[in-house]
Amino acid sequence: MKNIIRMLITLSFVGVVSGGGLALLSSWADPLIAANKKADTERAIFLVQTEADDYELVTDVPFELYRVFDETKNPVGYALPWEGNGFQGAIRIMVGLSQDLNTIKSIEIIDQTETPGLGTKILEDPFRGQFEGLNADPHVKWVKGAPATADNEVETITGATISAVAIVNIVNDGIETLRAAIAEGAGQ
Amino acid sequence: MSSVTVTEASNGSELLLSTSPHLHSRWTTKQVMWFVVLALLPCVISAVVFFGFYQLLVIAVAVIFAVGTEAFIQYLLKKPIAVMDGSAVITGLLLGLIVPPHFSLTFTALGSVFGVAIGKMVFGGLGYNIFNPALVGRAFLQAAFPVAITTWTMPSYAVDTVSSATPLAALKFDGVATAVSPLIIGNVGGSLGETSALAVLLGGGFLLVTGVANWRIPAAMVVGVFLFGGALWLLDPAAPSPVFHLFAGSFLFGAMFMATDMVTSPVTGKGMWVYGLGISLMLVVIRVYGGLPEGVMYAILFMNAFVPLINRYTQPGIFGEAKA
Amino acid sequence: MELILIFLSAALVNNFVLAYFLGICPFVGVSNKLSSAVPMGLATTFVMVITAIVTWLIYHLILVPYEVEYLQYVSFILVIASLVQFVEMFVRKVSQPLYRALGIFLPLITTNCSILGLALFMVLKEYSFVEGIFYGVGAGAGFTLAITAMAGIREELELADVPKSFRGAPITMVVAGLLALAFMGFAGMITV
Amino acid sequence: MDINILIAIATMGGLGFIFAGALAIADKKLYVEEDPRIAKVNEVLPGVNCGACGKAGCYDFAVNVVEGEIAPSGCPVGGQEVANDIANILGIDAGTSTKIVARVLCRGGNIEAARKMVEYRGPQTCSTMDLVSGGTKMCQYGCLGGGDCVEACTFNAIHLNDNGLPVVIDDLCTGCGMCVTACPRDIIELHPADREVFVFCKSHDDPKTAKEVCDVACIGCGICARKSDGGVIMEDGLAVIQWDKFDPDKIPFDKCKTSAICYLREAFAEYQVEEKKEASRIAPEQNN
Amino acid sequence: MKFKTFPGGVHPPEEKELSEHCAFERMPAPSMVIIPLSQHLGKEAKPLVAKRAVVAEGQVVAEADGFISAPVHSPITGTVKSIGRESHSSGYSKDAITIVPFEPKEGEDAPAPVTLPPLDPATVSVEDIRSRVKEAGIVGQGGAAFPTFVKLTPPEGKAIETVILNGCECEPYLTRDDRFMIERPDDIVAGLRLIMRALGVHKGVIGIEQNKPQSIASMERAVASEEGISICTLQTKYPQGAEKMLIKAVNGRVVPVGKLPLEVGVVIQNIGTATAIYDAVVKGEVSITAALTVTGRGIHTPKNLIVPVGTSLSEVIAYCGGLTDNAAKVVVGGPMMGVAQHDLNAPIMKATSGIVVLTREDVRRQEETACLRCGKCIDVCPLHLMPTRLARLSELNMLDEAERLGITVCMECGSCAFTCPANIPLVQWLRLGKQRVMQQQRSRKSSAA
Amino acid sequence: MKKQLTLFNEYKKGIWDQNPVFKMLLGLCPVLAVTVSAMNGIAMALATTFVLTFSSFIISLIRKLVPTQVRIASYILIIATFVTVVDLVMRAQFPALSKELGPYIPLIVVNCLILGRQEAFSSKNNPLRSVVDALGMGTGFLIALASLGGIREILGSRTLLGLQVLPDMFEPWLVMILPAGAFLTLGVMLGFLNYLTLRNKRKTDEAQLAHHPELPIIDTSIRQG
Repeated sequence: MKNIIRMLITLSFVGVVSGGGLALLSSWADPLIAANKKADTERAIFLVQTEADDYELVTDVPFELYRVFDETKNPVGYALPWEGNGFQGAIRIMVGLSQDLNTIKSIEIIDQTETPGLGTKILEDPFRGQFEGLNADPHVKWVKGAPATADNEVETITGATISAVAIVNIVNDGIETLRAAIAEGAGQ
Repeated sequence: MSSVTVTEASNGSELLLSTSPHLHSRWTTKQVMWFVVLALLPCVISAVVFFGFYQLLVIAVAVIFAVGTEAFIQYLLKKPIAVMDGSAVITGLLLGLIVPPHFSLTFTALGSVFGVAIGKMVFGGLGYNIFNPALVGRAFLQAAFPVAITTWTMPSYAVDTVSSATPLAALKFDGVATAVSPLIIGNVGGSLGETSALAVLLGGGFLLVTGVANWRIPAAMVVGVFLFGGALWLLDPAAPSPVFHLFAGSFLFGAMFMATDMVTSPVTGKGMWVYGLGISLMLVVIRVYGGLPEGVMYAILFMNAFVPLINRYTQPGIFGEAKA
Repeated sequence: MELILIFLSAALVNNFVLAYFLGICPFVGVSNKLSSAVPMGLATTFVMVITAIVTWLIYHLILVPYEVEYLQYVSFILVIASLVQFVEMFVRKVSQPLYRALGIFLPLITTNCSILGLALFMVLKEYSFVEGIFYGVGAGAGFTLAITAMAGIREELELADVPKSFRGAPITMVVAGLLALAFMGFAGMITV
Repeated sequence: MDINILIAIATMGGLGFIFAGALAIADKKLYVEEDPRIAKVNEVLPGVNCGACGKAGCYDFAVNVVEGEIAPSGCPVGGQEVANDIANILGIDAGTSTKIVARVLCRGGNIEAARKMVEYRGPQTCSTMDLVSGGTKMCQYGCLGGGDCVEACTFNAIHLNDNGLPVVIDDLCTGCGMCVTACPRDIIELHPADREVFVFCKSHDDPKTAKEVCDVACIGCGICARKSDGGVIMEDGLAVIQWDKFDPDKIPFDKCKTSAICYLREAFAEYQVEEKKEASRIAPEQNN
Repeated sequence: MKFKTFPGGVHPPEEKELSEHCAFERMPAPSMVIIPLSQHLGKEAKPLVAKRAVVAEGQVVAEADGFISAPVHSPITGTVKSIGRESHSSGYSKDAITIVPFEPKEGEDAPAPVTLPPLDPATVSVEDIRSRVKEAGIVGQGGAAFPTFVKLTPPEGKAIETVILNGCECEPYLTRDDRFMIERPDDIVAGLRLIMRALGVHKGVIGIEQNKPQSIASMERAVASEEGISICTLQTKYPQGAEKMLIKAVNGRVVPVGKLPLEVGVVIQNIGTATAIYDAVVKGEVSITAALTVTGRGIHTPKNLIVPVGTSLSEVIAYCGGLTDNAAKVVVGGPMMGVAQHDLNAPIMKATSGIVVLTREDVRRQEETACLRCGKCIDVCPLHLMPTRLARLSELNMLDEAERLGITVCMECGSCAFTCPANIPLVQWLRLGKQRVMQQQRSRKSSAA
Repeated sequence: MKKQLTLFNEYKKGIWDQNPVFKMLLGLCPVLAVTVSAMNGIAMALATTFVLTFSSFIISLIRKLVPTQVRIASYILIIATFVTVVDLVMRAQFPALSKELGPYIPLIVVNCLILGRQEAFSSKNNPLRSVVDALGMGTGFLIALASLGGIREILGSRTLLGLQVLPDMFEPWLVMILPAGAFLTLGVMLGFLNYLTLRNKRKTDEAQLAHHPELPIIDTSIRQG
């Protein structure tokens, strides 16, 4: 019986100390972590909307969306974080869109788990750069094995077709969802 | 014990002492191996015919490095150098035949070295490897140089072919199905040895007729591909038809030369069926659902891993032992 | 359908051992005999499912409501450690030979990263309760599959002429590497 | 104090309390009695699981020691040090463990023993050669020279000398007896390391045959037995030492024509140890 | 046409044409006979005579020691020269009685040959058949040399339905049974009748491989008028003559592991045994001669011989013209299961079925390589074992696993080693493993007791 | 029982004789998972060493107070606490690195190396010794991770610590930074190290042989403990 009490006390004690200590630490770390995260998002927004100066979170859509303003507080477009399936796992990208949603300003890949050195070429400019100023009306198309001809086409990556196609799909999916939401009067 | 003179009846030379049986069939390891080499020749020829003479160089490099690696490791381990048994030649040939046309010689050599060293010699050499060394080499190349090994550019000196993309990739990414007749002849894009069903069947038929390769494995694979591929095709006509599965890509090549590799396939009759069916199932799943257009290599490697278990659970019931 | 995909994804495509390197210790340590590998796989699967259930409950009923998510490591591991100890006591009571065969690895199932990994991934992927259970079963099945195949291969290799310096762990790692190569065929198939 | 900290403390403390309680209950319900000494003994054992003690491994040995089935000095590999440790744990007297080593009791190597007029084909191991008409040496009792004992020794303590006979390196030998089991001819025996004289023959052949097949066979003349006061007796044409009565000083070594009975230090003196050949098993036999 | 057979097996070159046309010849008495006390399975016989004793032809010189044992008779009239270890065709020297022909001195008379009174096959009682077979020292001629009388005395309560006479002679080269069936078909049938009488069975089958058309014809004539006896033609395949395989082929039954054919109501006797039983009962002859084939390309004139037991191999070989220059291996028994000899002084024994001399070309060395896991050995193993695995387990001394996989079931027929492309000495490893496993089983049993 | 090692030797043993990765095969998950580059390996090893050292210290302090039944639970709780500390600090201060090492930081908790050392060492030795042992093990771990990471980085992306060391001509072997490459590299490394160890042992054995040319030696002294 004595042993049981000892067990109870020991484990509870360790738990209490650990819980307390971590709570103290987290009260220090939490704001910093939140700041880091915010900085990440901010960085991505400014990367995809180069003339942007300020942004705000759009609250009346059921997904994350930022409206972006230039120095004169004029709205210049949207920054849309969107997620979809890549070759290995989820890919999360930030898409910069013009005000009319028909032109992609740029994209930035926030998170991905593609094959290093192959699928990860989606991060590099030969591919990513194609999205700068890309026409998204009605949607983005991809071509394989030949340079893009139309202004809404991107060329896929040799050997990583799936990853490249995945990006195109994510972009299209995000834009479509956003269009639908805005058509219903959201985000104004 | 009395005196031990070998009596006048004998001619005075030493007698031989060994256990029974004192007779032996004609088959030897060497013969088995060189038969396989012979059976691969039609594929080598088709590779040269359809893709040009450069491919002969690729194949030669693969063979030379495979044999060299084996000899070198045997030397390191102070084992008798037994490269003349032909097994390394086969590995090299097979590897040379499953790389794309105009493949880099450096990469070919690297694949050969890796396949033989890691795929075979680390396990103790001939007879002990778990995975097919040629496929190990190819899988290594696929993982190491994914771009190079999926680049099916047609060399300018090659004869006219229907398309440079492999039929499977064409189907997967562009939705273009290739007709069956070029698949049989072989004037399509693809790895060197796999494109011509005719050449593969010629060599494979030779192996089956001579009994070097066990017929059960290819049979099981064909049955499997019709079973699983057919089922999916019936459910979804957009999926490739079983016949297309059969002739496109390296299915036949894999069935005849890769899956039937004695060392890495099951030893029991029942096991061979399980193995062949398993390969087909994996193959169809990878081809239809996977990210890659072709899955023969992975399907075979995957099933290789289960061969010990297959052997274990399909061992024949001992004659006269009550069946459990 | 979603549930089946979660299962297959955890079992094959994103196999814990071969793709995420989780649970390598028992994978190397207990895979030399089929007769201990299979029970080890089953024990791990069992613990995984229980873990999935309990950690989901703790996370969603305690940690999230009280906003103390940073306690997830400590609370999860406490749960796992205790659970494993139950299993250990249970096995010991039920089967002495099994207990002896699994040896020191039973306590080390606690430190089987795959179990904590499972709990954390589950939170990360925001699975529902039922999805979590399927994920646990799938991961367990994947682990069992890998360790069983490995044990089969290693039993076969007992008979092989593996160079002396490669016997044991090195050849196991090589085989695992080749298995990982083979499992790459599943890449891109399911991405849940 | 911050409410958050209180929550954290309560959560962890509570969880700790609950699981400690659960474990305590389980401990009561599922407890399996095991002598704590078993674990302790297991810890001091060498842990090579060689089976030299005759048990299924070190853990099994530990169980048996604690149960008193086997003496603390029963681990030949660990020697006195381990025996003392175990004895300390068990609180009993260790007993003295004498160093035991393997001894090869055949001197008929390639030079001394006659060979059959045959060429043997097959695996070059003693056990398999023994199956085929008893190998190629004429003697049915002697060393076959295939090196099964060398293979069996996990301590690298047996090597073949250039006469094809195994020799034991005392310093490396642990007396585990693996070589004894491996030898199909039973010519290896375990003896205390301080025994100096042996009958290096196991042949029961009649004198004529024995002389014919080997230069160093015991031909069963019995001279040593007659002078030894019972220290050596004759068994079916072979001199056998009775260790409890044996006195080397009484043996007329020069009377033994074949030196079958002699001092160990003289027995193999003229031969060099060959390097252990890794590939000896698979080396192709000579051509015909 | 498809003949009955069993699954598995191999078809080595038959090579019977070397001697199948040679009628039996009776070899003259040798210069000396060495009569091993162990010519049969079971306990070796106990010598009854001392050194220098004079023995008559047919006299019992060693008596059966125990139930599974057989008496040994002197094949010649002569003097016991020595009793001690002598060469033996098993390759290990064993106790034997050496007898030299009688040389009369000082008007001594040679003792008259000992014979047994002939019995009438039509009226002889079951007990008489059994005791005569025992007295005559008949052992099975199929190879294992099991004392025949034991087989004719089944344990109580076992119902036997069929006697199968084994005329397969599936071993290549050998033609002894073939010759018996051609030369003495009626005696064989009479012998079979005696066996059936002894066992109280009404059904007899004579199994003959389809490569012996002459024998089949001759036996068919002999059984034409016999009720209950039939001929069963079997596919030519090795080891068709193994008991379990023969039963499987003839009536499809499977003898359980570790059990005798009795278990499925069958007794198997060899053609040679049936003849010997006939000779013993009807003619009163004891087992002092062996019928054997001396053949192979390494011998000058292959022959089928009737040889006094105890004659040395070298004398028999000399009688057949000696070895050729390229003779390389002398095998006693058939080439698939026989024993290679290192000492041609070894004597012929009761159950010796042949001497096969192989040439250098026949035994050309093939390099041993690692197992390719081609599975051929598994395909051919008539007992459905996994020879390659078992051999490797035995090589690595992993006895428990070998035992689990049934190594003790192996009958060492050699089909696996015959077919192995890697030329692994499978039989040798299997035999070693079997021995060790059995030893382990015995010690386990004794420690349990 | 075993003789007490000097503190220095206590430290040194973790580097080679009992190297946690190469000799004891502990903590393989992070070894394989994060060694895509040398830098990641080093960071991971440092984090592990931090946790190992502090938890060893605490555990050896309280080792006599903990009842056996809750031993593992308490130990792992302590370890998990330190891991959370590392994780929070890294997320707050080094967000980039934290992203890179991803989910493998929390898995330090279940690194068998740490719990293994607590079980085998800290729970039986005083705090000073435990800390020294932990530092030794940490160093060994660092060496293993850095070398494995280095090899994989060089071959897989032709850089070392981010600096290009192989010419552009060299096509990087992507496989090296994939799971398969991790296993294969470690396997080959272990094999090679085994080879060295075996060779050393054979050398010592041969030296022993050479020492006694005329064999066998009669050892008349009876071993007395």
